[in-house]
Amino acid sequence: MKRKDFDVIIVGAGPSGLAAGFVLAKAGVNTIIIERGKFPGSKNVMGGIFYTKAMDDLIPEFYKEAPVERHIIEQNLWFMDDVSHLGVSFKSQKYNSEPFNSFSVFRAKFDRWFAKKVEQMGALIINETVVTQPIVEGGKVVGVKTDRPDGDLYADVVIGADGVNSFLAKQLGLRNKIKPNIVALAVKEVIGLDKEKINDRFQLRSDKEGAAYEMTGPFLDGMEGMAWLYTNSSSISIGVGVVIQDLIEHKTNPNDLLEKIKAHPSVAPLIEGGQTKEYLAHMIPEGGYYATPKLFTDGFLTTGDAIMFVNNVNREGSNLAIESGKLAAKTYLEAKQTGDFSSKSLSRYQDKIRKSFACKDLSMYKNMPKLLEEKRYFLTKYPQFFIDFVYDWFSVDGVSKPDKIKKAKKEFGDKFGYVNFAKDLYAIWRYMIR
Amino acid sequence: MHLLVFIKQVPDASQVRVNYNTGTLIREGVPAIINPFDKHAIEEAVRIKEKFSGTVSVITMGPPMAESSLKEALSMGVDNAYLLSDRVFAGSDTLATSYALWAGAKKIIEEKGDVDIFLSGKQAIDGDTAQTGPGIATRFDIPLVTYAIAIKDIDLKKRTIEIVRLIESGAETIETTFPCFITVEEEINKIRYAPLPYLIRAARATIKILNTKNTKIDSSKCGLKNSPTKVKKAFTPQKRERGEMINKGSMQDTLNFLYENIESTLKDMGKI
Amino acid sequence: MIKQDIGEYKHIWIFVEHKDGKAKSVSFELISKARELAEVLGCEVHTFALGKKVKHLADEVFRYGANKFYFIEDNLLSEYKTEPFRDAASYLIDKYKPEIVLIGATTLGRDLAGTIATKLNTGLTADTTGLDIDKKTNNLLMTRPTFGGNLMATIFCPDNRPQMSTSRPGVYKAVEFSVEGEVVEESFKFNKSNYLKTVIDKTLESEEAVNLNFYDVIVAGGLGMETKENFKYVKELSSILGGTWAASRKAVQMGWAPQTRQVGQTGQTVHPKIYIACGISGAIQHQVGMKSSEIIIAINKDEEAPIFEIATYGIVGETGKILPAMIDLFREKIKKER
Amino acid sequence: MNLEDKLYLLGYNINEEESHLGVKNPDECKICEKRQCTYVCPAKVYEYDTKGEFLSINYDACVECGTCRIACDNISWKYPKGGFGVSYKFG
Repeated sequence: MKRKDFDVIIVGAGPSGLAAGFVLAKAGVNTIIIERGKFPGSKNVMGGIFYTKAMDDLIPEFYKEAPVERHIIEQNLWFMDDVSHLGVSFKSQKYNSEPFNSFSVFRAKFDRWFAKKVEQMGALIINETVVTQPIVEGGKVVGVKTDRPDGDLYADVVIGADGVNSFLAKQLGLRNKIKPNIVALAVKEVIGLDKEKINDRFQLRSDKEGAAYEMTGPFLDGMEGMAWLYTNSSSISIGVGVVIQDLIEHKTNPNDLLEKIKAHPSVAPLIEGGQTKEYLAHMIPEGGYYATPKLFTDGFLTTGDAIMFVNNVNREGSNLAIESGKLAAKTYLEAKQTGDFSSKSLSRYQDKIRKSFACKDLSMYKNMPKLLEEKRYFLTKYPQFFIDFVYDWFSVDGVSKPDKIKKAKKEFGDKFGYVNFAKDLYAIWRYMIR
Repeated sequence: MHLLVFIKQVPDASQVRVNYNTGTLIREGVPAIINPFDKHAIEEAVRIKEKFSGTVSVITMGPPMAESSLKEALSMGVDNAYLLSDRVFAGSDTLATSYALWAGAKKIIEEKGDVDIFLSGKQAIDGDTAQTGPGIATRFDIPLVTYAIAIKDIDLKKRTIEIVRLIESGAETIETTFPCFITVEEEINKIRYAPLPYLIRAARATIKILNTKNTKIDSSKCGLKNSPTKVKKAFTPQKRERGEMINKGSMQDTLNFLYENIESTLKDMGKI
Repeated sequence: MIKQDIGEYKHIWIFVEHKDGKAKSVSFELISKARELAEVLGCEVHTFALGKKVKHLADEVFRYGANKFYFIEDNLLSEYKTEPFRDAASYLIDKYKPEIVLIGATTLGRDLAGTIATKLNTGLTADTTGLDIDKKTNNLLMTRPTFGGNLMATIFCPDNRPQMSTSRPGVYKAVEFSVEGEVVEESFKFNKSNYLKTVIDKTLESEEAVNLNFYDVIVAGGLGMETKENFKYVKELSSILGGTWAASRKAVQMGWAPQTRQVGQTGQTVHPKIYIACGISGAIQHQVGMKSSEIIIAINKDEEAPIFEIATYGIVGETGKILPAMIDLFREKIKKER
Repeated sequence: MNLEDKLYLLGYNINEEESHLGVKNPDECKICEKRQCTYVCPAKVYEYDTKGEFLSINYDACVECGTCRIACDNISWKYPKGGFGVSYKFG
């Protein structure tokens, strides 16, 4: 008889692996999750915002029990040059009611809690073990090899939830080598600051309310990327992510870039007096829709960052990971009824992913990476022009407002050309809004 | 052969940082680990078991979260794990701790039979006291061998064991009889990478809880109230200041100056 | 807990550790410190020693100001073994009821103290670096480092006697203060069947087997030593100063020194009187292992090296040039003084 | 706060026995012109010696992001053994 240790082996105890494990264990499936870190979450990093919906569907009102920091009631988008910022801000008391739209969260704490829940459902979680490769027999994935002695494990299906560096999908030929233009490197610092100071500085009325800032523009020296700042309970997460190709071309060290942002005159006062508690780095899939690899093969499904399931425009990742994990689990449950774990049977996963909100979002932004690669000045020259214009507009310097508008119109024409501008607007419309 | 290992769950002291501004330790998020010296005691017990056959039990005193350390011990090849956990133990000093662990160990002996070798690490990295092991050995009134760096030989018939231990001038080999208590240095062994089946077994295992209800532990000998030593205050040491750069022109003059500065210290130390 | 009548306990006792017929300097350091404490308490400083032949130690301890010297001589005590030492010491302490018992925090002292305290059912504060008297209550305040030196705790033992502490060697200064002391010989009936331990072999330390904590002088080499060959300077300097040698993590990685001699976060934590860092840049991970050394001497060619931030004395230059000159100078000076 | 101090805040369990990072062909590093590994790494793991010939890999500072392996094909990269490497407290 063929060896079988578990029904399903999940590789990686991140949000997608844990979500898959939760659904499977809840349905009574004999499930093992293998995690390479000391505990689930110990190797995981994210910018810091976690959208509630996908998790709340899984564990209703999870936020009452889970280690969440603050729920976000204010979102800001800043265009920055080296000395200014021009921002769009949205704050609403509507975000102040349950189930809350999003939270600031620490992965190391949250995932550990989530893992406990998954264990309570009956899944087995094994830490400190690296899955080195899939075991393939007769063209089918039948298990995994780990770096432990006696470390082979066999199962009906393996779910590769092994993150952005996913070696499993690569080894199985589901995807190509990752190119430096479709992944970003994000570095982040957690800076400790008193609750009261955070409340004052960000105009929050309690320790539970939070604010989020996202920043892009010419201060990144023409690199494609985004910086962010999120409030946690008694700390601030500040970070920056830049496409690796750009780091290479601009000969930029990510830590130096982060230091530059921390010193920015609009940012520095927000973090002043804080003490750095942690420095982190992680890759973020930036390729979007087109970078998604093949999602399945015989006896194998893959989820989360490993399928580049990240919405960079709206900064969503963990919730999409959870969504994909759930869908993978559901696919297994359906396949189990017929006992058919072939590629054909598991292809339902692809349909499910396509129909999900997440995929629709990704599809909407599918040309964004290309657009930004081609028209880098969207992030540099345009914002710079508007920053300069606003500066001019608010400056009382003897020049009349109509003259200022006239001057700006002329400069805009000289710099960009109105025909080009119309083309760019069309491109945005075509690529994003459709 | 029955081996019993005493372990302690400690905050990973290598990750604890000092906040010199507030004079406190930064402990947030610092993971709890098995005291590294105790981990070597577990490894040694398992190695002895593998060579001579028998069982290894492990006990720790601590809050319910200490269970994770016991599971880790099980994944290293330990057979039975006990958690000594009761509110009355909170705040125990070394005397009270050695009492509770001794009493807990007696319960394990009742359940699993006489113990031939007791082991623990030479000290815990949070308290650095090195007193709990000697305390337990004294309560059992059995030979104590501290700072062990090797188990040389075990004679099961004669029930004797040869142990190499560190002393100031080097090492000495000691022969003693079962039952005995050994505290170990990190050098005693290399911790092996446990096989996957051990990890799976450990993840599935249940930990037995010992408390004042299911043992004969006298709660009037435990906890903060019944500990002879109390903490008056805790504070962080002063940050070290930058000293003096010596440059007296020539290397000879520089070195002479250095010597003159440390001469009195060398004298006090009896070096000159 | 049964409260003791702590009023009947009086005087400070110092355990006299000895080797090859000579008392260890930590004993004198503790006598000197105890004299300070005794002045506050208005009591005397007494000493006690155990061994095969220890009577002659009396003269030495009186020279540092001890008022009394108790001793037990017995063949069973010819070599240190925990159990007979524990029983004899407990017997003496129980009989004479000192208020405070201080023992050097050496390997032997730390092995012994915990067993005595358990036997006597009293509190013990291990490895202290500060001793003081609380003037209001006359309790002994014992300060000790925890968390690898990151936190200090002051501990006291209000209701149990004696108040026991092991104290780190090298913290207090031994000051001569001649006293006409009294010698008291005691005897203890050992139950030999209780002691099932024999020492069958002793070996001197080797390259690998070493406990850096035993040494008051440590000379450590790092990547700036440049070659394994150059480590001979590190070793030579350490032997001239009667200490031992160690290495940084990078030097160990290069194979220039065994892992057992590594100082730092992943190696040993040391606190000698003198630490000489040769060609060690002083990454924080290294500093954790040695920053509590009393005097730090750093030699490095990079004047920006972080080690200079914590060094008592810093010298900028090549270790390959400075160390040989230092060895010559120290050898000559030390010879002259002797 | 400099990078070294930031990295010191992290918890590492270092595998003393083997490095999980390496280069496939050391000769290529000697003639490499871009040397992007020396700056794209957020932990500055890669460093050339003073002569600019030999690449030293300070793998114990690695935060396992994988950027170096994306940035350079000559880098051989695998996960550290289970339980080893960096551990985040916050994440």
